[in-house]
Amino acid sequence: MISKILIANRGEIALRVLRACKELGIPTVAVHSTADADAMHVRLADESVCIGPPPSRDSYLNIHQIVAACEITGADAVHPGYGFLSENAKFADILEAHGITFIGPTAEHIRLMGDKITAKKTAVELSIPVVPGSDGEVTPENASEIARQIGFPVLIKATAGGGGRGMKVAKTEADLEEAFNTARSEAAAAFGNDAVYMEKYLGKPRHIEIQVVGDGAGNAIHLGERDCSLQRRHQKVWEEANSPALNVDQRMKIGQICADAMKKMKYRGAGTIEFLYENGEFYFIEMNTRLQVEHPITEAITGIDLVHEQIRVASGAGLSVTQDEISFSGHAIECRINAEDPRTFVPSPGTITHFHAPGGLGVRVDSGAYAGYKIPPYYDSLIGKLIVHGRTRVECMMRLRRVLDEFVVDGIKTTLPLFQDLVSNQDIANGDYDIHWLEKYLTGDKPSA
Amino acid sequence: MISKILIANRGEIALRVLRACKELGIPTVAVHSTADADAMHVRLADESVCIGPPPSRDSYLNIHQIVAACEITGADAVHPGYGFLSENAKFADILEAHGITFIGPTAEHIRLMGDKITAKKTAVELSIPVVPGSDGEVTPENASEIARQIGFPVLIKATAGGGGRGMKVAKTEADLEEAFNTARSEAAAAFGNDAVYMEKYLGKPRHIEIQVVGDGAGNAIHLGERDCSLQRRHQKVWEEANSPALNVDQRMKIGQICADAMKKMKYRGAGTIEFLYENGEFYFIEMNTRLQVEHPITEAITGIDLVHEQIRVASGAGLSVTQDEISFSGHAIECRINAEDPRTFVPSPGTITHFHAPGGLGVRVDSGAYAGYKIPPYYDSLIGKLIVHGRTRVECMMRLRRVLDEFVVDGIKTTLPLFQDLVSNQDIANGDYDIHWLEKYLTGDKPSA
Amino acid sequence: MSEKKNGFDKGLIRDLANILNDTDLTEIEIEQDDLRIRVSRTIQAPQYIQAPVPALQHYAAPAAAPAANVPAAALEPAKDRSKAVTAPMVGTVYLSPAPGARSFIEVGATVKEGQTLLIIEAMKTMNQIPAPRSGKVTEIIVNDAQPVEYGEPLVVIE
Amino acid sequence: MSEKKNGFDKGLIRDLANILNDTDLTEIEIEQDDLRIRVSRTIQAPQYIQAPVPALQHYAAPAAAPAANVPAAALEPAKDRSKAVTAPMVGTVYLSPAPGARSFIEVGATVKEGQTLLIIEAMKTMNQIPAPRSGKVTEIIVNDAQPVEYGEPLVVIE
Repeated sequence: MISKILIANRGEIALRVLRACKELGIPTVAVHSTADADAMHVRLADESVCIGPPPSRDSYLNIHQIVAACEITGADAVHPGYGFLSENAKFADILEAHGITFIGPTAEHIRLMGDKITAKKTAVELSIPVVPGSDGEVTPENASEIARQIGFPVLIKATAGGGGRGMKVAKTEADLEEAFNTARSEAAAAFGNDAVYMEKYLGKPRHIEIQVVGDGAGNAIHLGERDCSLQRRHQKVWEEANSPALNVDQRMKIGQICADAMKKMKYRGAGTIEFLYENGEFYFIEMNTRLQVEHPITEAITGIDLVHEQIRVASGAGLSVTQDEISFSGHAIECRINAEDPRTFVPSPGTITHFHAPGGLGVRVDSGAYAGYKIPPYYDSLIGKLIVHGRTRVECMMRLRRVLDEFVVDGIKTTLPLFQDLVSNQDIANGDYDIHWLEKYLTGDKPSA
Repeated sequence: MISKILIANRGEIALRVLRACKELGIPTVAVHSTADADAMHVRLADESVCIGPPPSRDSYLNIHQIVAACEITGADAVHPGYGFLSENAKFADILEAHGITFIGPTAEHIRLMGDKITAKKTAVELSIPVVPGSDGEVTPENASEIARQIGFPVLIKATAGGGGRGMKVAKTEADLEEAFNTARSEAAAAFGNDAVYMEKYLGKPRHIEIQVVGDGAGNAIHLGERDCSLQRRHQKVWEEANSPALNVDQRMKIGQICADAMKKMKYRGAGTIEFLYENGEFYFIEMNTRLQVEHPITEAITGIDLVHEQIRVASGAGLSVTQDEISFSGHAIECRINAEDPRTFVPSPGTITHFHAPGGLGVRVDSGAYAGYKIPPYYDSLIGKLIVHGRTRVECMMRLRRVLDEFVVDGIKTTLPLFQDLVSNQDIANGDYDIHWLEKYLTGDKPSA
Repeated sequence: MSEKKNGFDKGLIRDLANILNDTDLTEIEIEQDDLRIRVSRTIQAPQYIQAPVPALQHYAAPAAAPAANVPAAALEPAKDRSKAVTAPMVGTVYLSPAPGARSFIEVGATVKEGQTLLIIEAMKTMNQIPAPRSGKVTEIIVNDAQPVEYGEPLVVIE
Repeated sequence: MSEKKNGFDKGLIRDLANILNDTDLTEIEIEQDDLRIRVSRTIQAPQYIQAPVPALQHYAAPAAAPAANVPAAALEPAKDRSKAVTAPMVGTVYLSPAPGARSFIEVGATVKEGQTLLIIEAMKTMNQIPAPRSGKVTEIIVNDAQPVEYGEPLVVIE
């Protein structure tokens, strides 16, 4: 059904998709900006087309150029990777209008999940758990009752608010009146509007996300969860599958809820449903209607090639597995290797003078970097992903430690030293961290110091 | 039980063992000749000791130096890798006398299997199938009866013989008399002795070997088979697990025979029982009482780390798994990357100017090579092993093809181009090859041309 | 730290450097009485940028290497393409306004700034590519109906 | 290090830098009396031979780098160890025939070819290491009871 795939992306994910295409025997077209002419995926592709100058808006985000590249090469499908046009409904529409297969969900589903409010409404309709809150404004009269329905602690937020102003936490019923009044007066002062609403307050949540794949015809599976709580400025840094915090029952329960929801909406392709998790409860954040950066850890513990599945589904061949054929084997951790100072996180573009990837059992490196590669300054700083798999979490951590000692990237700064610190940290060893842990650790407010 | 391991080997296997030790948290001592001071395992080890000049007999085979290195570093165990001292019973004895653990079987078992005649006798006693043959001399009177017992085709060989003289094949009973008489007269002419004996003739056998591990106390498991039929001058070149020629019943049957034999002899550590295989029957060749070069393909399909198991067993901790916990998942192929001309196989030592290992899902590289590494001319030419895993043999082959396109070793000649040829060959694609296939292919007598 | 600063022998160092280069050594150290001199040199690394992948297959069009990165002259050394008009977009080139019609330009013709040189079709749209400056057409690099990528040289105007 | 800090000659350094650039050297070091100047320049690639792994931990003995590969002079530039007797085996060095006994040799002593310099113990065996030539002991590099590896310099005989 698909005879040639154009890869509308760059960097490690373009290489990842290219590898899957080659393994399926499907010819590939790499598109690239002038800054990426020497990129590895460009070198390895069957054909390549330069689509514009370095700025993304003129190249990787330029729909017109990408469609034209399909036309001149005869590519009949496009894999968008992640970022760039991967969640652009208009792009999906235009491709469809040109008879080109978009390897991803329908434009309708991208739109549905692209808007946070619609996404949350849809989640509720699909029986996906969301953060409980008041449906509308909270008044002095109903505050106490609503708070008890939600369950303490609760967060009182200005309806007109933002930036933390007019926002108060009531840990118990005793705090409620004061918190409510303070939030109201702050809201009035800051926004000229004292209306507030109420939400469940999550103090130390984890970020847990469920990988799903649907065939667009009502079949869908889940591939368990990933724990991506270790974040810096909302950027994931270290991801694990399975989560150290979940047991099998919790995994299968939330997984089934997500798979059922995808069946109901007839979702097509790979997607990720993101949750905050605290005290055994899941709270929907958003759904990403694309491949995630951290998908390889799911591949490591399930043996499923997610890009193969995406291409299969897009070509109408359906899923290669059913839910009962999926089992979870061992533990996997991904470290995102960024070209950044490991302390200040200042980007460090430049030429890689030496690159030596670690090897041996249970190690996967996804990277377009090589000795002599010049990292262009125009794009994000992710230069590679290190994925380590072990039979147990302890084995995985021990393996990660030995692997980090073998990984050499010279000529630029990378975040490798950060991971060498993390792999030796007691909280990380215990799996005892939440979404605030890394920020605190990095600011020296070390949680386990 | 083991506090520090000395690795009495070099090259990729020394690195392989080092990685396992690091993952188990056991400190390591690398020993090396003066030619290997820059080797990667030396650089990564906790300690290193130079034990002699380049020739192996003065360094890697010098028992005295290796024991002295244990003494000065306090290493209380030695992993011998493969080759060198790995099947040297005297070495095992001396280590034991010094209170140092030999990570391998007992000296007695090494001796037992080190002698071909004793090994075959032991195999028979342990109910391992061997090549059927006449117990002694065959005469004109009993030739026909013995041949029928053995089953045609049979090989008639001079008792005093060698080099193919006095050796004749009888394909059927009709050929027997002439073959017998010719063999006898050739034997008489060549050796002055017309005595002949008879053996089952294997025309197109495969080399299939069973991986076993025992705990030395009567427990033993098998980890399925490897098909190593693709050989050149008795050197394995390409190995697969599982064999394309076996079905599940055959695998489990021969596996169980081998595991039972190891239980009976209370074998300790990892070992491999090698067979010729033809028409559904297995014929014992020899047993290797050590780790094999090609052990990673078994690790790929079982998830078992064989070096971990070796160390566990040597330290008295027993096996980490039981037979019923072992399952075989997918297919794996190993390519041995030699520093040799891919056509003439002339060794190509020298400096590697660029080294880039392939990455992505299902890929493992075991190699001590790196950009700037100078391959010394004193040792064998194996510079790395490429191991590819897929859910099916087809997926594995497709992956291997894409991976070979990514692997870059510059500055020297390697056998990578040979594997690019093989991965595209129809016989290989069909799994249709025997132990003679590769030699014929290389001499231009291409089996599928 | 200053008294003998002028006493060092520049000629000696240059001699050592010459020896170093002639002999392909990387380091020479001399120690004599109070004087110690060491000179060293790091040997050039190979061209890694070429190495990483064996096959480099650019888009198949004759001159498809990205012109923005590679000076056109490097591709066909005999011709100076530094004055080439490059493709502002990906698409298919048409040299005439309709099949069988006369070409917009010929080699040797003089064009005025803004005059249409050719058309690039992309997404069913015909985009007229105007001359960026007045001048003489010395070469038409692309062929009719040829696909082009961004930055690819099209026409040389001197 | 402080008293003469103002006296350093910028011109001298500039001269050295020029030589460095002209001659394509990467390092020049000059030592004379109190003065020691080293100028160096990093070009292109790092030392690949050093690069593959971050940590390089040789056996812990003080001078454990394999002497057969690295000229001894490079390790401690001030001393010439090209005339050092190296360890013919791995083991533990003893400088005297028995604990508390007098050492086989002293610095400054004259030894004859074949005379025992020290003992290396390996596998419970005491191996007497003889002087390979007659001469004067100028340095005893190893300490009593120190483990040594093959090729490690032991004693310098001039």
